[in-house]
Amino acid sequence: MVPISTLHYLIVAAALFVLGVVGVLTRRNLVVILMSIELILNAVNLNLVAFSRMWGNLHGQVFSIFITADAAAEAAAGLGILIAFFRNKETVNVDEIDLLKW
Amino acid sequence: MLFLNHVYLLPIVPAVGAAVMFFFGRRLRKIAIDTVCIGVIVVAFLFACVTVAEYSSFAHGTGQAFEKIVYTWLGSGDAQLASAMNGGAHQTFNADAGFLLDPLSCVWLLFVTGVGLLIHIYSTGYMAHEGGYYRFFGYMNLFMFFMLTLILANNYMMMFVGWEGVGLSSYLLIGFYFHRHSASSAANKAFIVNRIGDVGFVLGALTLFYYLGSFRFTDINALARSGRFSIGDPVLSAAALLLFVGACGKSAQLPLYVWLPDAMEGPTPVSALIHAATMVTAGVYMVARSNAIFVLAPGAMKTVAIVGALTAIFAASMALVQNDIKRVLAYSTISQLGYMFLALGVGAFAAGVFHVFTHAFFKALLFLGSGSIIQAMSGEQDMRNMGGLKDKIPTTHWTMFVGTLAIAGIFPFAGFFSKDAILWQTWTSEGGAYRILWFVGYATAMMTAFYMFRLMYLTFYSRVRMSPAIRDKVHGLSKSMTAPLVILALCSLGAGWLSWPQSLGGSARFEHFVEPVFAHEAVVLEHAGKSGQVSAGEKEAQHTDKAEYLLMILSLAAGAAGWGVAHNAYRNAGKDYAEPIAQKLPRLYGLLYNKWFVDETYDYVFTGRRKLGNVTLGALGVGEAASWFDTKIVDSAINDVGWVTRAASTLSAWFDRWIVDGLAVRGIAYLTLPFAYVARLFEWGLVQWYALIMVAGLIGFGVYYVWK
Amino acid sequence: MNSAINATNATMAPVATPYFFYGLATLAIVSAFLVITRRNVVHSALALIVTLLSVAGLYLMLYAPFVAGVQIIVYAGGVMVLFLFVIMLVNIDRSYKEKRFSGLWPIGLAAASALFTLFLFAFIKGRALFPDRMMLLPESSNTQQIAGLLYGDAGKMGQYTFAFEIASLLLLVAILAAVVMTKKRA
Amino acid sequence: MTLSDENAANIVAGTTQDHVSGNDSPKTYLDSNELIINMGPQHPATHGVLRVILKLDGERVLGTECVIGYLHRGVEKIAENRTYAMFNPYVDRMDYVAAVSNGLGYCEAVEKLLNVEAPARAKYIRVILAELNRIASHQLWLGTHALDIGAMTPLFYTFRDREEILKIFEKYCGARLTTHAFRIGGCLYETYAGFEKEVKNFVKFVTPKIDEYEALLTGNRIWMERTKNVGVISGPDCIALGVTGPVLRASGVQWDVRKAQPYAAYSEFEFEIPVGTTGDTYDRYLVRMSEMRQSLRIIEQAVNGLPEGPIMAKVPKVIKPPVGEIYHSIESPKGELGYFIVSDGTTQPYRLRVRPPSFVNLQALDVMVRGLLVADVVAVIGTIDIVLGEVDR
Amino acid sequence: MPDFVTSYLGSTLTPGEAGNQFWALVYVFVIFAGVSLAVMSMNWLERKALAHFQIRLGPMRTGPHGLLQPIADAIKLLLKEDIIPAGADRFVFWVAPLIGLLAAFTVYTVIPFGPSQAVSDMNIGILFMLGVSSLGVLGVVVAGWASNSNYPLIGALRSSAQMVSYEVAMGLAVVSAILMTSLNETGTGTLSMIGIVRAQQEQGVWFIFKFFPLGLIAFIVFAIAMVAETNRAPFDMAEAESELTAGYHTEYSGLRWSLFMLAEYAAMISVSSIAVTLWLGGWMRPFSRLLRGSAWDLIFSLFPAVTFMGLAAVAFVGVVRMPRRSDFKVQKIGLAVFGWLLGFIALMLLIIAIAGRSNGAAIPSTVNQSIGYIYWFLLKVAVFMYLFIWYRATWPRYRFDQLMRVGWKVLLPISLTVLVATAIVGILLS
Repeated sequence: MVPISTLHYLIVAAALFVLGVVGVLTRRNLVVILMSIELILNAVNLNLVAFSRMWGNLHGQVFSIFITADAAAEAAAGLGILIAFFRNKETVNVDEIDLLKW
Repeated sequence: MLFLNHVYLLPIVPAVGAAVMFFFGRRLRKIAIDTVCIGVIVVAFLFACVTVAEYSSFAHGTGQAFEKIVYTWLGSGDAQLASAMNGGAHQTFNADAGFLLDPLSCVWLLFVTGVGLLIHIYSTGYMAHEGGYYRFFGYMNLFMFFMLTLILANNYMMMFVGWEGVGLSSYLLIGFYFHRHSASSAANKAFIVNRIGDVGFVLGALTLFYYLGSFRFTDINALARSGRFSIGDPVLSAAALLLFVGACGKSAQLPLYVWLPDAMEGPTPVSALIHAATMVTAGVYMVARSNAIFVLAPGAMKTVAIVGALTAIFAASMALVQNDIKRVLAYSTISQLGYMFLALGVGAFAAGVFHVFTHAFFKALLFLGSGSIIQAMSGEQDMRNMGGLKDKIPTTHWTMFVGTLAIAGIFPFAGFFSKDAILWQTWTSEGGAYRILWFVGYATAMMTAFYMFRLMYLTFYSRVRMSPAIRDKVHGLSKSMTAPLVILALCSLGAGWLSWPQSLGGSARFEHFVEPVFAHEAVVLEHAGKSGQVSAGEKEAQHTDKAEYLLMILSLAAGAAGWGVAHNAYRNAGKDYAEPIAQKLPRLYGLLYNKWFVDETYDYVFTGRRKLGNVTLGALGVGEAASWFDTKIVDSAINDVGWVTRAASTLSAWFDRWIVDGLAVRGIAYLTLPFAYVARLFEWGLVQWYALIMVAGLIGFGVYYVWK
Repeated sequence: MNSAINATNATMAPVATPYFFYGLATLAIVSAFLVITRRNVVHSALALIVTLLSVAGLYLMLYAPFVAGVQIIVYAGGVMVLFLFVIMLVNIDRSYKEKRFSGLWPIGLAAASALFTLFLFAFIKGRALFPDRMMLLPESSNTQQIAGLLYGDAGKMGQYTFAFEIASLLLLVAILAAVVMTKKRA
Repeated sequence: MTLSDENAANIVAGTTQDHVSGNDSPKTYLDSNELIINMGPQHPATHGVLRVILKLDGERVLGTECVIGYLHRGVEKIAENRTYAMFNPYVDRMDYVAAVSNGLGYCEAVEKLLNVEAPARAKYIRVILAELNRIASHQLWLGTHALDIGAMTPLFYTFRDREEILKIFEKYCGARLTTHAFRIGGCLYETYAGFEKEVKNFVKFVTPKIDEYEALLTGNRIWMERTKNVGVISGPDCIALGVTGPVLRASGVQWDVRKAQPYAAYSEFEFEIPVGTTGDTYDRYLVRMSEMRQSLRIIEQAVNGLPEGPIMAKVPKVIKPPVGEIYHSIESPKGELGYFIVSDGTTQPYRLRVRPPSFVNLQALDVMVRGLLVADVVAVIGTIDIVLGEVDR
Repeated sequence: MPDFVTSYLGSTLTPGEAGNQFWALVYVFVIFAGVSLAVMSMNWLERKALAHFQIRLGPMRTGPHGLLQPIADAIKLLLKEDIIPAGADRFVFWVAPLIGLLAAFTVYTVIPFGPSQAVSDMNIGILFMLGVSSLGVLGVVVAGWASNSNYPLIGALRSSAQMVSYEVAMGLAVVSAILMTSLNETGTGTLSMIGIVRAQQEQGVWFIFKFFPLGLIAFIVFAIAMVAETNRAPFDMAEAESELTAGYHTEYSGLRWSLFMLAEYAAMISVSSIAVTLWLGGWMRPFSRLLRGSAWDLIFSLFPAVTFMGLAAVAFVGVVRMPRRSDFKVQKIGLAVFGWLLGFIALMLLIIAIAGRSNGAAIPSTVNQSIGYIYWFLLKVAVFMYLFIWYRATWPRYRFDQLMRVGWKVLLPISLTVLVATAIVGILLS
């Protein structure tokens, strides 16, 4: 069997990333879009950790911890916005959120 | 030297109290508020005492200033301004957060914290049942912070911070009962009038910077004393006059005194602390601080002296007939401030400063006493409804009696010494050039004695005139209110002894203490042949002539005379007693009673709130005139032009519709449409579209880097 | 069984065989696919949890146990609970009757496919950059080393101490933002 | 909490009627301002079949409405078709945890109507049994109240000790709960041998047990947090609502029929009326606890001074009170229990009306729970100490 | 005996460390079975103890003194109809109890019953434990949501809010204990569960007594938070039957419901294990510094045997006290057998303890030691289990707002303060 190399992890991360992008681009539900963003961030984290392993130092892991903190903040703020929006418009569908056009 | 080195912490101490009050005060209980607010003032007082002690061992009596510069808080960085003098050197426009300690600021430091502490303690009793208790003490602490900043500042800009700050806290405290219309408009008045003075201050300070290239007192003094400037230098004179305008505003001198009587709308402790003892003397402090400049501007000095003397007698005259107990004291304050400026103006800086010092004690005492009376009378302020309170509130009575004796200049109370020094200096200065001012001052002294004893008699001695309902409610006062009164009374008695004149066998310690600050100016003046204006201590050593004793006796006699007249007139004042002035000189009484119609005149002339016939002057007048000009002249011109335009536009409309719109605009618009569609793709308002664009960008980047 | 015992190569031993990698990767990708396709948001959220846990497993395989722990405790334990809370707050009954995908989905899908193709192309093109063998990190002191980078070691400030503080500030701001935005205005 | 009301259920479910059918965007229940919840009639904490309709804002109670009558048996109407003596057992079925007090009130009312006075010994026996019953009622209240608030154990302790009281009842009159202990004109049964000793033993036995209950609850921080400042009602409010009994006394009003209008032999005993200060749930708890102690005091005095003599006054075989009306009230464990009897001179009452303390006290529920949380409603229902048999009659 | 079995009995490494997958599997199996057994006996114990607190007898009929009651209950629950409410999300409804159960059981992989008696000694052990146990919240939330009913939903929201809130205080308390591990010569601490106990061994003090009273306070904060974390009285908001019938598992019945119960009790045991590991010295026997020497070692090594002997004696007393009636014969015999069983175990333990003392017997010696470790660890956990029951018998229930107030305004500040104070004291003393 082929030994598992960095590239394997990168491909998995790329797949996760693309799936996240698809979610962001196609789903209507804002909650799912936020979840897809989490997917994207996770893909990035996976890359970082894989590179950390590749180079043999821990900076990538530290960065992934920072990104995790970021993702937590993003989730909190994003969901806060979502709830505030839901209170006003009673929808979480992203294509009904187009006020920026006007 | 621990405390001296960290003197910058001194103003911070009350600021901490203020901060605590503003952030948490609402939730604290009274005892906690008391602990915090009184606590910080106690700390500040002890701090001040230790600092002064350390300073005196630092200076060894040489009066060498201690300067501590923490950092530069206001500056132009490296940008430089050319200063006119100072060799045309390029100076950076920098103001430090710096602190200066010399005998002058020591004096202020001690009595501001000391009197402030007593008044804080008094306030715990006085304000005990008022709403916004924490707010009051927060403001008071804030005031202490700014006042200490003002005192300790080492440059004009820093001082200006304190200067504006005390103005702000004064505004807040006058308007403390903000729900009362009179209080809020009084606060506004004080603020606005002060702004006029502040303009003078800022202009003066900037002029000095322009001319001398620094804001620091030490630099400015050094330059002024370097002998490079001739006496009567026009720019320095202008700067001195501008600074004096500032002093006029803050210290309520003619013609900017009008805010001070109205400021009595604030709680009485505020009147005592800010509008009698400390803040209003800031002008005096500033002028004394700038003595080096003033000495080089004899014209400004004369102005100061004359304005001071006029203010003194003018305010005293109004105080003669006022019925509101606090207003009497307010006018008295203005009058006494006039005295101080008189002293400064004639060059007797030390005497003026000494009067500030003694005045702080007895005026605070009198105000607090009046506050106690008002408290005891359940808020009544009109003396016509008082009388016979002597036995009801004995402590207040005898302490106020001491205060009255002090302000009336009866030997050996504090006022006697300071007032006597001023009068004596006035008499002798410039070889007697100012003797006319002496007469003014003397008359003022007599009037002072009269109205103060009038106040005493009407409140304490004469027949009981209050309504029975109030009479039954008259009550004694809490310890926290009487204790400060007693302490202040002792100070009013003893403060004068610090400067027991040499002519009476004393040593004038006080004058010697502050002398170093002014010593150089004495030399300058002497050099200029104006030998009268020397600091008191030195001069007394030189001239101990009989005139001084004569003047002392005369001023004692003035006090006694005022007392006597008041005694006769009000000893038995009943329900409908008669004012002696009203009987003898009814028209003058009317004039005085209406405060010389100054407020009305200001309304006519400056604000325009009152109309002179059909004509409105002042600010409103200007506004109305501008409005008239605008509607009548400008608008009609515009209308006429408009008619012409309309005619022209009819013509142009045709051209517009067919040529411009048809050809140019629509044609171009149709051309734009395809391009606009592309642009629109970027502003669709859909989140996912933006995300798509981001992805497109990502792909672009990727493609670029892969195939680079 | 004997082979299992003999594999006692202490810290150098691989955490698991490549099979584990393929299993976890498949699980992650499949559940990620479920995340974006499920109609019911709660199902999406559950699938996302599975993805996150599988990714945590991948971290463990990469000798990053601390990151894996953080992943579990922050994502699976914290963020996803938040998501579920919000899903319950914003009634999702309606979404059953609605379209799942927005009108843009063909373009989105095309763009994403392009992106994936690009990634793959980049990997193929840059294959030489990635060595087959990976460096071995000491697993047993992983946490201590990360702490050294974050907080500093032996009295020196860590390389990322300042960034760490900023991250904490960011979290604080996010908390405040969330509280302010979700608070009911009376 | 049981959802029986269709509409309320819909509101709770987050959809009102028009939302179910229409395309309108639905409002979630967490978002809406008012939520209506049914508590009862089947609910562990409503002590029977009380139904409380709660109007809530989130978890905060905006208002309540009590629906009663699930246990209505028409007791007052039955009285009009029974002779005076025949009706006596029925009153036991009203407040079935304090049956002795019910009977006592009824018998005394009829005696008053007949102008008969029970003999001294009968009066003493009545006092002893009534006070024992008061302790039993309070013990039951304490156990269930604590259980509502989540403390399971006191229930078993109080039931253990209540058992001793019921044993005495059983020995005395053969019944444990619905005792029918008294008859018009006195008592039917003489005390059994060893009655006095057993009662004395019981007093000795139960005194430390009450301390035991208090040891579990009185100083307990959770208990205090759950009960202090919960369900506060002021004395004037109590009086305006007609609330009596421990609830009234906990609000600081010293009103006890035993002292105010002494009946039976109460004027001969020394005891105090415990009074609270704040009128919250904790005070009501304390008042009831010390009432139990006072009852023990009364029992001790009564047993020690139990006079010899007859136990039955001379009462005609056929009870035909003269035409007239009478109101007589006693202090039952729950409050003032009153009987108003109108006689038309026949053997049956023309009209009989009961003033049930539980029913009147229940009216204070709304005042007490407004602004509290749902969990407090349970505590407050417990603290009012209602028996639905008495509320519904 | 196969070689790999005996070789392992003498090993000082955990199976995970040693890479011994066979023993790891054995451990997993033993732990799973053991925890299930512990939950069952805990169930019996709770019923009995609670009953005796409340002057009742508790189960008495199913088996002698109700010993077979848990088994009967389990059979009943297994056979009960599995009701899934209409409108429920069937898949999620099905998966929710499993999430809770998985979370509750997974944490046992890192619990050190002894220095080598754990499935694996993870580098991030305590982090792993906190993380995985926080996954249990998901099960609760999802169960409440999937039931499509309001009481479960409110109960789920309440209990998950409660668990998430108390996790914060709990985590901070744990961090202060972890901080204490770093107070050695090298200044590096550890997150490994075994490492934490080792640190206590090296520093010669249980962390509960370290920096008195800081360790004690942190321990108390943890002890309170763990009660709330497991939704037990007096924080059993989710199951407040007087308000919410049964909280998030109102709609569950039969096997699924029993899985929730299993998860709850397993979680109780696991958090108690954390507390024991972090503050109470884990597998260390008490007074290991004070009372040392081979004589004391012998005495302490006899404890397990003595305990089982005591239990056997209690069983025999029970046999003797049973009424002499024919219908009690079966029960009598059953209890006697149970007593003999306990006595046999005691005998075995005694033999091992004695054999372990003799020279040259390596395996009995290590086995004896291992038994000592496991015994002390379990004894300490059992104390916590008893405390859980005791709390339930003693205290009323908190109100929800009071509960959240306690969590955020009392425990959180205290644990933060303790954390900071621990750091300061640690720096000052080092």
